Amino acid sequence: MSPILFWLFTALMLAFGTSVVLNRDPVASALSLVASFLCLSALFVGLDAFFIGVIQILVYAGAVMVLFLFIIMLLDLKAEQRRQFNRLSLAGGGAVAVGFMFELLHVLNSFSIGKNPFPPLGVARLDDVRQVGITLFTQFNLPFQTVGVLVLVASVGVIVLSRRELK
Amino acid sequence: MLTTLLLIPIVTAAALFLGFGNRTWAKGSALLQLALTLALWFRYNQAKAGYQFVFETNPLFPGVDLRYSVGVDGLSLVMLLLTALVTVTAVWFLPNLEKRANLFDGSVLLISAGATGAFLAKDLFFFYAFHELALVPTFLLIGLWGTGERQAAAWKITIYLGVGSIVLLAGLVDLLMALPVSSRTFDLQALQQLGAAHMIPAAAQIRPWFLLTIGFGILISLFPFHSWAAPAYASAPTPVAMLHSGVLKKFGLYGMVRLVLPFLPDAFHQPVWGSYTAQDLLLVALLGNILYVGLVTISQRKLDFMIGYSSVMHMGYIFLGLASLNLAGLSGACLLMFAHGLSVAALFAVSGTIRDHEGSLRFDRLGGASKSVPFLGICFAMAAFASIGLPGFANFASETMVFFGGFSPGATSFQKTATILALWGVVISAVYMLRAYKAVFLGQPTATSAKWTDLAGSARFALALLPLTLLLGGVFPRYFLGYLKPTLEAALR
Amino acid sequence: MNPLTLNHYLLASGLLFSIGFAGVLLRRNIITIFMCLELMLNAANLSLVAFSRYHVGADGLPNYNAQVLVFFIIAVAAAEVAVGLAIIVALYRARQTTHVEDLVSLKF
Amino acid sequence: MESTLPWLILLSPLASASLILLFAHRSKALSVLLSLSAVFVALGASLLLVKNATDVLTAIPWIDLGPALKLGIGLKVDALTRVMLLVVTGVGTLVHVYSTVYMAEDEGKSRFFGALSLFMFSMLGIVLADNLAMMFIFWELVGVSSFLLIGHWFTKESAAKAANKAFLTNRIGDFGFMSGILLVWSTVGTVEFAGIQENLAKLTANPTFLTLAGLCLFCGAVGKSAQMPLHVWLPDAMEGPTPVSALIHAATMVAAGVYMLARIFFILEPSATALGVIATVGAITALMAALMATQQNDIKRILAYSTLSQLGLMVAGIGVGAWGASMFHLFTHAFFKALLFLGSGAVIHALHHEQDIWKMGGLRKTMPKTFLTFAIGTLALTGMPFLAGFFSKEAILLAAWHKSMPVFAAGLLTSLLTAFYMTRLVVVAFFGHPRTDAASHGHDCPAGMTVPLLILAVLSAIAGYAGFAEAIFGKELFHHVHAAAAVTLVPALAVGAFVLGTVGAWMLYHPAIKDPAIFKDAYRIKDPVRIPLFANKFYIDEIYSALVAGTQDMLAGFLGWFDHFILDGVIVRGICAITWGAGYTLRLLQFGNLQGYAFFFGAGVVVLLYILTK
Repeated sequence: MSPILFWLFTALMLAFGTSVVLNRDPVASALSLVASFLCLSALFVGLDAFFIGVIQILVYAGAVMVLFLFIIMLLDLKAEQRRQFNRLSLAGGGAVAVGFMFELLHVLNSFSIGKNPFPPLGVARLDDVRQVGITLFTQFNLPFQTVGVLVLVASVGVIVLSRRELK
Repeated sequence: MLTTLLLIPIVTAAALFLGFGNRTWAKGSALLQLALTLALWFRYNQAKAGYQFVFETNPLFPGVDLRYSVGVDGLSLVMLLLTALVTVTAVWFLPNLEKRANLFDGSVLLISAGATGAFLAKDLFFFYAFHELALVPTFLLIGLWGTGERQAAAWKITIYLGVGSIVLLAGLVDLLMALPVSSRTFDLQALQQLGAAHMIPAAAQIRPWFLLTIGFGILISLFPFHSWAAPAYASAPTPVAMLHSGVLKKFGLYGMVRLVLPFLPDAFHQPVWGSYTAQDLLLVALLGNILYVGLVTISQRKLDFMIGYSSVMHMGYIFLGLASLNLAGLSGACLLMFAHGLSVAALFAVSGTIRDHEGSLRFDRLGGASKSVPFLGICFAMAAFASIGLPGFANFASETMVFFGGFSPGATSFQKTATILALWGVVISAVYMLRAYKAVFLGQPTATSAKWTDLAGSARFALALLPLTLLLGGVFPRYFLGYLKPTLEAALR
Repeated sequence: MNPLTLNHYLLASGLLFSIGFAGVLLRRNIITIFMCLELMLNAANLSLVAFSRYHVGADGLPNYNAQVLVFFIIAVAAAEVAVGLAIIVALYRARQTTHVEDLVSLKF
Repeated sequence: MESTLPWLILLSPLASASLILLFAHRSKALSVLLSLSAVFVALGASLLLVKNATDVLTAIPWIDLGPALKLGIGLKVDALTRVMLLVVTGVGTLVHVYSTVYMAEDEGKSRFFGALSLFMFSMLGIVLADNLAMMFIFWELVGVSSFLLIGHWFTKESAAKAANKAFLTNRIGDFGFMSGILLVWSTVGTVEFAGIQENLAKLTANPTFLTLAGLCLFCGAVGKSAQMPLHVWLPDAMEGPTPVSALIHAATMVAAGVYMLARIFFILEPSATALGVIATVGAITALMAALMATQQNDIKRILAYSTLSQLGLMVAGIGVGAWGASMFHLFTHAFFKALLFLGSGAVIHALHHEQDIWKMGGLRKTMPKTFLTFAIGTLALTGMPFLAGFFSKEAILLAAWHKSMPVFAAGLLTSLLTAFYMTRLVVVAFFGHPRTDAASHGHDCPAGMTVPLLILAVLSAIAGYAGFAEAIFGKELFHHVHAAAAVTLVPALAVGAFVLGTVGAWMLYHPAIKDPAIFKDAYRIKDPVRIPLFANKFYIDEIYSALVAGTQDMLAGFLGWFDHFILDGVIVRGICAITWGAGYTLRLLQFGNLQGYAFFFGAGVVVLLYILTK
């Protein structure tokens, strides 16, 4: 991936991410989130992870975002009326975020192997999706099944939770 | 065969919980348990030391020598007999409940099952786990069906014994960790051989010794960790008080003989405070049981508290036998576990019956009961005389051995002094027992006590079973010692 | 322009994470907070994929284990969103609010 | 045959007791039959043993732990045992026969005879024991049977109290006894009399230890034979039925202490200190009990204090080394004291449980047979020459004369006082005119009660003669009785004391009972001798009550309070409160703001990262 595209998509991703935080209107936040994830999936593709990039769009942009928007519409949420941020939380959030960033920089600074460029890929005999599939169904079969059960439990849970006469 | 013995009460309890059966099932289960225990008793080969009738599975987890394994040796056989006898009497003293009687009966059987399992277990893990299994229904029964301040008593015993179990667990872990990695095992027999080979250096024995002694000590109500016992027994329903004080409390002592003596024999002689050794410390604590708690017992004004405290006091004698570290004392201690279990169970059975009649157990409200309930009076007298160490009963034989153990060659002068002081406890126990007997059964009958009805029918046999066994043990202690001796010799080696 | 290194991606991932975390701390609307959580999850995904690309095996392929992990994260996140939103709906029904400062019933 | 006889003696009462307890307790007649046949079997076997004069030693192990500990149930029959066997079974049989009539109407008759059989078993166990541990076992068992029999009328508060008192006081003595056994065992390694005697050198090697062990063993005798300061239970024990008082609290059980001391005399002998203590305790008991007896009004209590006093004399006899003489006195005393008790029982029976001598009077005429036998008993006890008591008492006095003058003086004074209070008793109760309705309707009792009295009266008269006694004691043992060289002065002084006591009491009391004012309730004031200190038993009971209440009960009360409020209340609950308080404090951190939690979470991560990457 060319560095220009990387910088472009990264900048966009962070900008939309910031907009998620800063927007008063939940709908706008949700749409910014979708945009941010689209840029993220572009980064994935740039890292030769095509399958992940695609399901990122399918699952997040396609399914999760619709769900978010649906709920926002359902609850008919308005933009926040009260003051956006109180000072205490601004200071706290800012301090933690900035502190975290500084530490990250410090770590990256001393993380010498991270300064190498990416090694080139060999010629693949199989495409990316098949490779992920093989890994998933051979090495990680049991966790995969478990996740399946988890999703099942989650869907049952959702149905139970959304029953009207919730005790 | 041993697993069957364990399954009888568990299956019956499960059936009762599920709503099948009735009280007859509980009685049948207890009798079956006794019959099977007796069958074991007579088929057991006394001459051989070590475990017999062993059954064990493969390790349950790869890489850890942890398996379900059961077996009996002389000591556990005696304890099993105690369990079976007390269980039989206890189920005959189940209270008449209007609802959820099955739940009550099943829980009582579960206590018995837990005790049986703990005594059968040949594996450290199950040894510990079965005891905990027995404690759960104990807490529930005291909390739900107790009398007086049952909630407070149930919480107190729950927390206190919980702490004891945790300290004990820490001690067990510490014990295993003190062994080299290659020889770590949960098998009691293998552990015993390791102990005999002095695998743990003397200096490293002292910490697990303390943890185990305090852990077991809390379970046994060793002074000064005794204050849970009397209130709990006073509040507990009759069968629970019988089973806990008679059987379950002996688990701690059984553990002392099974674990502490064989694995940590050198710890007893380690100085812990100035020139005083761990043994001296234990002697001081047990004198606290005998003299301090003995005097506290004298000051009690209610029969159930008096019996509860007296049972705490007699733990001191068993500890005295343990602390003597020789065959005479240890045999005395083990036989005394058996004898004390039977006598205190009989006492609680009688006091529970009186509570059902009168509603109160205050000495100043009772009197002259021998007139209307002579059978109860005789049973109480026999159990009381047994517990104060009257010749003819097993308690005397075992206390004699304990005292002789304290004076055996090799005894330190501190030990001899402690034994003489402990001997004074015999006078103290006579004081409170006779005062109680006089207050309840002798003197002018009170207006209510003249109307009590005596036990009838099969309950008489169930109750008489305990003092009669005590008599047997007192006249022929040699018969019981034949079972105990090889095991105890191995434990002391 | 310098070639891209692993650190670039890690830095991007870290920034995204920080933004998400700041959002969790700052926003009052519980749905927005939820979105910020999604941001943080995806920040983690980004670094995982970057590491996957970085560790090229002897056969010249990226390390697919990391991608499988991302796959799991996405699956679990989807389930989480579903359950979380259902809880929010139930909460809204009960309290008529999605404002975290109104939800303090777990206070001592 | 020889080795089964002792077992037969020991086990037949046990069989009777257990059969009564298990099966026959519903049928009075059957219980009596069982009990009587057991005691007759024991008597017959004892007589056979005495006749053949065979020594037997037979044992079975009781506790056997190899070299660690070996205790056995062993029976040893030697000359000493044979004397005791005869006393116990002889008096026992007579008391059994007597009781069948005395207790005829009692509702607890089965229980009574069961306990009586139990007592016979335990007492014979003491007598036959070949080792200290076995002796201790039966020592305790006689304590229990005595507890059961004193408390026979348990609905009476005083009887229940007396039973407890007897048992507890004995327990204190037993504490010493057991300590002594342990001390001996730890040195010698065995508890068998023969074994100890063989290894006596090990004991004598350390004289202090020997003295200590000897005195500890003596404690047992102090309790059982009711010596000072543990004598307080015996007078109270008179709450039991009178045959019990005769058998247990006069003739046999209380004599067990003396028998035990004679048995272990070889341990005591090397220690002059121990013997000195024993002699002193015995002499003080003899004297003080005699003094107390002079001021009692209850017929049984007078006899009880007299028993105390005579036991003191026997113990003092042991203390001056004359264990043979003491055994001889034990032997004669058993007969005349049992006679006196049974006689008093006859009086009490006839007067419907009236025990106050001042409410009797004139019984000489209404109960002639009883009077005759009672008088013989009295004279035998007080030391009338040529009756049994004279010979045996003189033997002890003689030994004391040689060994210790204070003990001799105390013994002589005791003899004088004995003559005094016994004459007082006889004069007040049997002479003069009946002073109450009950007394005027006195009558001799049925043959079942009178025949034992007659037999005992004969025995009291002849038991002291050398020919009779030697037949029972055997030559060798009887040799010990008169070990000391005869001194003419001693019998002369003894006779003097007897005459002085008897005549003095006659002079004082014979006029007193003629006083008509005695009919009134103020009769006590008419007692010509009034010494409150003696009448109140030197206030020892009161002192003990105060002592028990002040030390044991107060300490117990304090510790009960301490246990409940400090140990449980402050320490255990305190730990509980600390945990609770910590939980309460930490609860404040649950301030409920979701983002606050998130902040702390994030800050925690940052700090952790900082620490990890530093």
